[in-house]
Amino acid sequence: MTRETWINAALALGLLAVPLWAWVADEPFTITLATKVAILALAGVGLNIALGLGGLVSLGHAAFFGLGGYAMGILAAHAQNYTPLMEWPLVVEGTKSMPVIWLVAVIVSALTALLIGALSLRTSGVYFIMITLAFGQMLYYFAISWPAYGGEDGLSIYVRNGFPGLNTLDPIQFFAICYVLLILALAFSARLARSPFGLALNAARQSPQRVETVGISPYRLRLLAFVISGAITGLAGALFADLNRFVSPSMFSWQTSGEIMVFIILGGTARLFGPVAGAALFIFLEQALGGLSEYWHVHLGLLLLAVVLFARGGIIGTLAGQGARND
Amino acid sequence: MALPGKPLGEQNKLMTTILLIEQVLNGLQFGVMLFLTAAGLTLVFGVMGLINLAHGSLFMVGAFAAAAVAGATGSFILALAASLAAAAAAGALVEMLVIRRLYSRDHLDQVLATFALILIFSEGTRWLFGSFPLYLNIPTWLSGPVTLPGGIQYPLYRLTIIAIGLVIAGGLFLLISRTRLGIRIRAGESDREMIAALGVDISKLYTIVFALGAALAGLAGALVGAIQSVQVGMGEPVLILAFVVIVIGGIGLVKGALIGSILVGLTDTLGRILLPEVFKLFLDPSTATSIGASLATMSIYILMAAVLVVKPTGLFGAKA
Amino acid sequence: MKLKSLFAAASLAALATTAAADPVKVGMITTLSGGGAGLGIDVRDGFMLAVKQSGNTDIEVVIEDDQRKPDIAVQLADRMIQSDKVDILTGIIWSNLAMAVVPSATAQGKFYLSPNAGPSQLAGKGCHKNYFNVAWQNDNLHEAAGAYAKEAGYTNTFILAPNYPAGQDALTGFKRTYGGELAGEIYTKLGQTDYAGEIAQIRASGADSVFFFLPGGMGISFLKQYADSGVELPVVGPAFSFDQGILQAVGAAALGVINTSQWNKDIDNAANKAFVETFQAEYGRLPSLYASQGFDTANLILSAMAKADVADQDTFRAALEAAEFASVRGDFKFGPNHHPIQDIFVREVIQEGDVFANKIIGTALTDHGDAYAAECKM
Amino acid sequence: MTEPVLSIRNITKMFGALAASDNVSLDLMPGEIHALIGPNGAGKSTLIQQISGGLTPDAGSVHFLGRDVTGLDTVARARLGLGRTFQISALAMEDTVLQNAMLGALGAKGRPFSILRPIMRDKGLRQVAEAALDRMGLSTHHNTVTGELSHGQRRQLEVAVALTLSPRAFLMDEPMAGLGTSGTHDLTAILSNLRHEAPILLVEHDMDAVFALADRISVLDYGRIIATGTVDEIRAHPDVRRAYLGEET
Repeated sequence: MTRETWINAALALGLLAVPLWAWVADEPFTITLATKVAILALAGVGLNIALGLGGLVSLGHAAFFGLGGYAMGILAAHAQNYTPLMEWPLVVEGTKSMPVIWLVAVIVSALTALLIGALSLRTSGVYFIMITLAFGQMLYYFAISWPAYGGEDGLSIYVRNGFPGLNTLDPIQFFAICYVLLILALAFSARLARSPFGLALNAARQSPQRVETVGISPYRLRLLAFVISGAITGLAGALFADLNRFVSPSMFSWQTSGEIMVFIILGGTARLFGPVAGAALFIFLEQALGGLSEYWHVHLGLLLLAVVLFARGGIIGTLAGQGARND
Repeated sequence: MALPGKPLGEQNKLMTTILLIEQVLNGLQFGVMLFLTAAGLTLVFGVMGLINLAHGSLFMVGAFAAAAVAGATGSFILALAASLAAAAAAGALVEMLVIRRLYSRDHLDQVLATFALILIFSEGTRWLFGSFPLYLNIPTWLSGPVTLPGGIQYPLYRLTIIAIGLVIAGGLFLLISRTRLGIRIRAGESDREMIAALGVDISKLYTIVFALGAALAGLAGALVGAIQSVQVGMGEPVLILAFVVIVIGGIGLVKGALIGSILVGLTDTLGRILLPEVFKLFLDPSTATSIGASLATMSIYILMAAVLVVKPTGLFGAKA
Repeated sequence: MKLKSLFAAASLAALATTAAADPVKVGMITTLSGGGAGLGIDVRDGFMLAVKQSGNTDIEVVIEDDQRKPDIAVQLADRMIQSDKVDILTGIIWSNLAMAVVPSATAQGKFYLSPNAGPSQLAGKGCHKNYFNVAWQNDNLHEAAGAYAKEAGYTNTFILAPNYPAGQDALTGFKRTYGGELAGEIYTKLGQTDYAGEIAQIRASGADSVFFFLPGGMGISFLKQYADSGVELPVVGPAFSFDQGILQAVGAAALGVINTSQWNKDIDNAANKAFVETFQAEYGRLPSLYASQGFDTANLILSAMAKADVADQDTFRAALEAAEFASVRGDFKFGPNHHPIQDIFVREVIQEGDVFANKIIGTALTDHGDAYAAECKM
Repeated sequence: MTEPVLSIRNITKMFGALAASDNVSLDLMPGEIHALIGPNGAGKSTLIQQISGGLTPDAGSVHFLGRDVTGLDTVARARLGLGRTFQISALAMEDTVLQNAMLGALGAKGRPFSILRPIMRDKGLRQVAEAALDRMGLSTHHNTVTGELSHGQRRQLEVAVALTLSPRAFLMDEPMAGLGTSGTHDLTAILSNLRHEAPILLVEHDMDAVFALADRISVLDYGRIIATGTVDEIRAHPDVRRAYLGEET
């Protein structure tokens, strides 16, 4: 086993151990924080497929995070108010069932990613960063000014959605759901990286001409990566909305996109567990620094700067060595 | 519930030509202001290949410096000078401490490091100046409206902004096409090694270009600060708009930034005014106002996405 | 499960030996950093001033910064309820954050006392016996502005607000009491900084007055640009854009503007005089509307604590409902939906030496409740 | 009469007023190495790009295996069996040598959009990749990271990746560039054998290699083919000597 594998195992176990300890010690808020880490890490795992493996610097992944959130919010709000989602051409009811919500979140995010990706991937470099940002902003302003689902106020769901056989209101059980989904996504992501698609996508990041000359279209590879990436981030959005029992347009904001990206870089770009390490550190800092000073953003900024300038490869890169991948 | 008053349809007044001209002037003024911010951003990208998200913070630094100096001295001219100086100094400092380590990095590292700079600048400014907006106003000799030919009442200050912006745009074109600094900037855009071979101190050149861009952003901040609110976070919306502008025009091109600015300024201003009117043609006025306003908030992003889908490197960008 | 209860029992036993008296624990979630931090700081300072003046050591306040982000606010609420075990929550400035926090907090059996946000949902169908609003229902100040406009004889007002729920509520609230014709109705972009286009429309509309609701920096920008445009129609608005915190930034552009508020520093009563004086002495600045609301919220809690134990929820709630405290705005009582019934004043912006401030010139609405109370089934 | 594998007919490509390709026609016959030479700026790169699919000609056509491919992009032409190597190595530098070869095999024979089975366990693709690496003398470097290879080894890997495609024709852009004497010698020997598998259109600056390998040579100057013929014909051609070798005759 390489050093990185050990670090990954330690992270996976650590993320499990902390809430278990908190459960025993009756510290439910610590469990909530661990759940938040797991969900944000899941969003990061999604973005990492586009960003780390595919080299697609998307500053618009908040779009999928928000769509996932609104999939949950809209479905649950209709179920909560006993109003059907639509009545024509067929009656569709809302739902409070997590698996159904997840499925809808994933499908909606994937379809949107297909559309945004198909248009955005015509560009590259800075243009790609900015066009993805533009699509994110469109959805953000749409969500704010669209009155049907609360506009800027967002939607409050009074009771967390259900999962068959579990009591999702119990923090530890909800954590378990998120943790399992995170581990599944990590396993999927690891398998994807070793698959033919992963090899080709990774090569397309390094040398698109090469991939073309062996008869594979980089555009299609990237589009599929973008769709998978968006779908996973959308799933995370649905969970995040369920964690807060609330969804609002701030999930669509460009700062959200920036933060998801921050997790990845903090943890280590293209590292399997990078988003996990990054999200954990981010939440820890938010709690630790936020208590110390009103101006904790200054400290966060300095730390981020230090990581980018001096600790390339993020936490995992620094601990596991092997140099940063972009050299 | 039934609302008192007559239906809104009756207020759907005829858009007179005068109103339309005034709105075009407004769009132009907004565009010129955007140009001042976008010019620095696009220069820095063109010459150094750097994406600087912290450019909006320099805009804010200019506005705060102007407000502080105007408060202390009462002079608007001194305040503008201070905005230039403070933003240039902040820009040069940041370039030397942080930015120059980023030139060789990929866009991702640049985005992140400059995102971190935003956090530092914003909270640092709040720490220095507090959470309440500062006061900066139009000097009396520039305040109030003037009457233009055709009877249009238009604020003198906004006309001044248009004039200053156009003068600076002209100066920038001259600087780039006629001066030694400009030659070096153009050389730096095309070939960094060549310019180093010419014996130009490239790191000094980069600092100067960065400070120049910062100074322009700072000036824009001060000019706009007098008619808007000088507060922490004022830079970010402008930053996003400036990016939209340079991406539409083609990144790295001052000409692209100018055309992009005017286009965005006009789209935004006219979209806000015209879209609700357009929807009123086939929807009831209240819904039309709401839908039109919603669409107007998205209009520049729709414009940008449309431009990029058709021309993936912007209107004037070379093929990648 | 066995293991867990064993541990829980042990830790409870450890706690029980230290917990002798039952202090009231208040969790304050408010905006202390980023945009809009000024409002949260004022609420906090007003609140803490009241706590300090009371000398009551049985009240413990936990203060956290929500950064104006709904998800952070929800998590802070979770933490305060789950870990800090607070009895009362308060502090939230923004309606969207309140909508995120309040329903679940009250559902978990906590009291929530709002020092600012008063979204209509929580006043109507979504009201709750444990939710009290000590400031106003969101529509109140706009309704007062409408009433003023009617009384002032305006018949053709141009109205504008940002395109988001509070903005839509603002225009609805204004229209509810106004009654005249509208020269135009515009929704602007949230966070918009340039209003040249809107001002040109106002100029062309033939209006006789302007009503706007543009909170924070948006209002500053609008007023400065409006003052410079040469349009000289009278302007009416809710207090938010003319409050002490931002009035200095608007400057002379605001002079003479009419705005509506349930409080001002010149309201003539002993509590208010003392409040304005001590606030200035403590913090070195004039108190704002938000500070007064924080101050009243703390005093309401203190008044209830004097009469009841917070553990006895029904008695404590009754004590809150009675609202027997000296409000700085004078008469104050709760309506059936736990929202204020109070006078709303008309203020005018004046200059006092170097400082811009407000002066009360009349009363727009007397003993005013809100339009949603009837929908509330508590 | 044998059909040409690759046939370029009257291609013209303008950049502004400059004709980068001026009515160029060229054939690649089965079993031959056809060298394309010309001074810098003669339009070789532009021509190669139009053949591989990176650029579309303004006029004229490209036929490959009897089929008009003028409107097809690089990917489609590669799938038809056009194997290309680059002047400047375009390899996945962070990946291992074997992974680069696997990519070629995947493109030609695998399913690049399969996301489940680990590719390195695909025995069929692996055989193809390893065979190609063996032929190019890279059998001891399977797990070396490509970025760590020497310049010559990268050239060999370029050709190996092209081999995994089992192409019907090779398009090689200066494969000898930057190779030492022994490297050039080795590669010359390999290419010489390769022509029997598939013909090679060879763009090359190294005249010794060209004269050693080529069955036919075409000379490009100012976007035009000024001569086509055998090695000896070209050596003797006065226009070529003047334009290309810079001789005054």
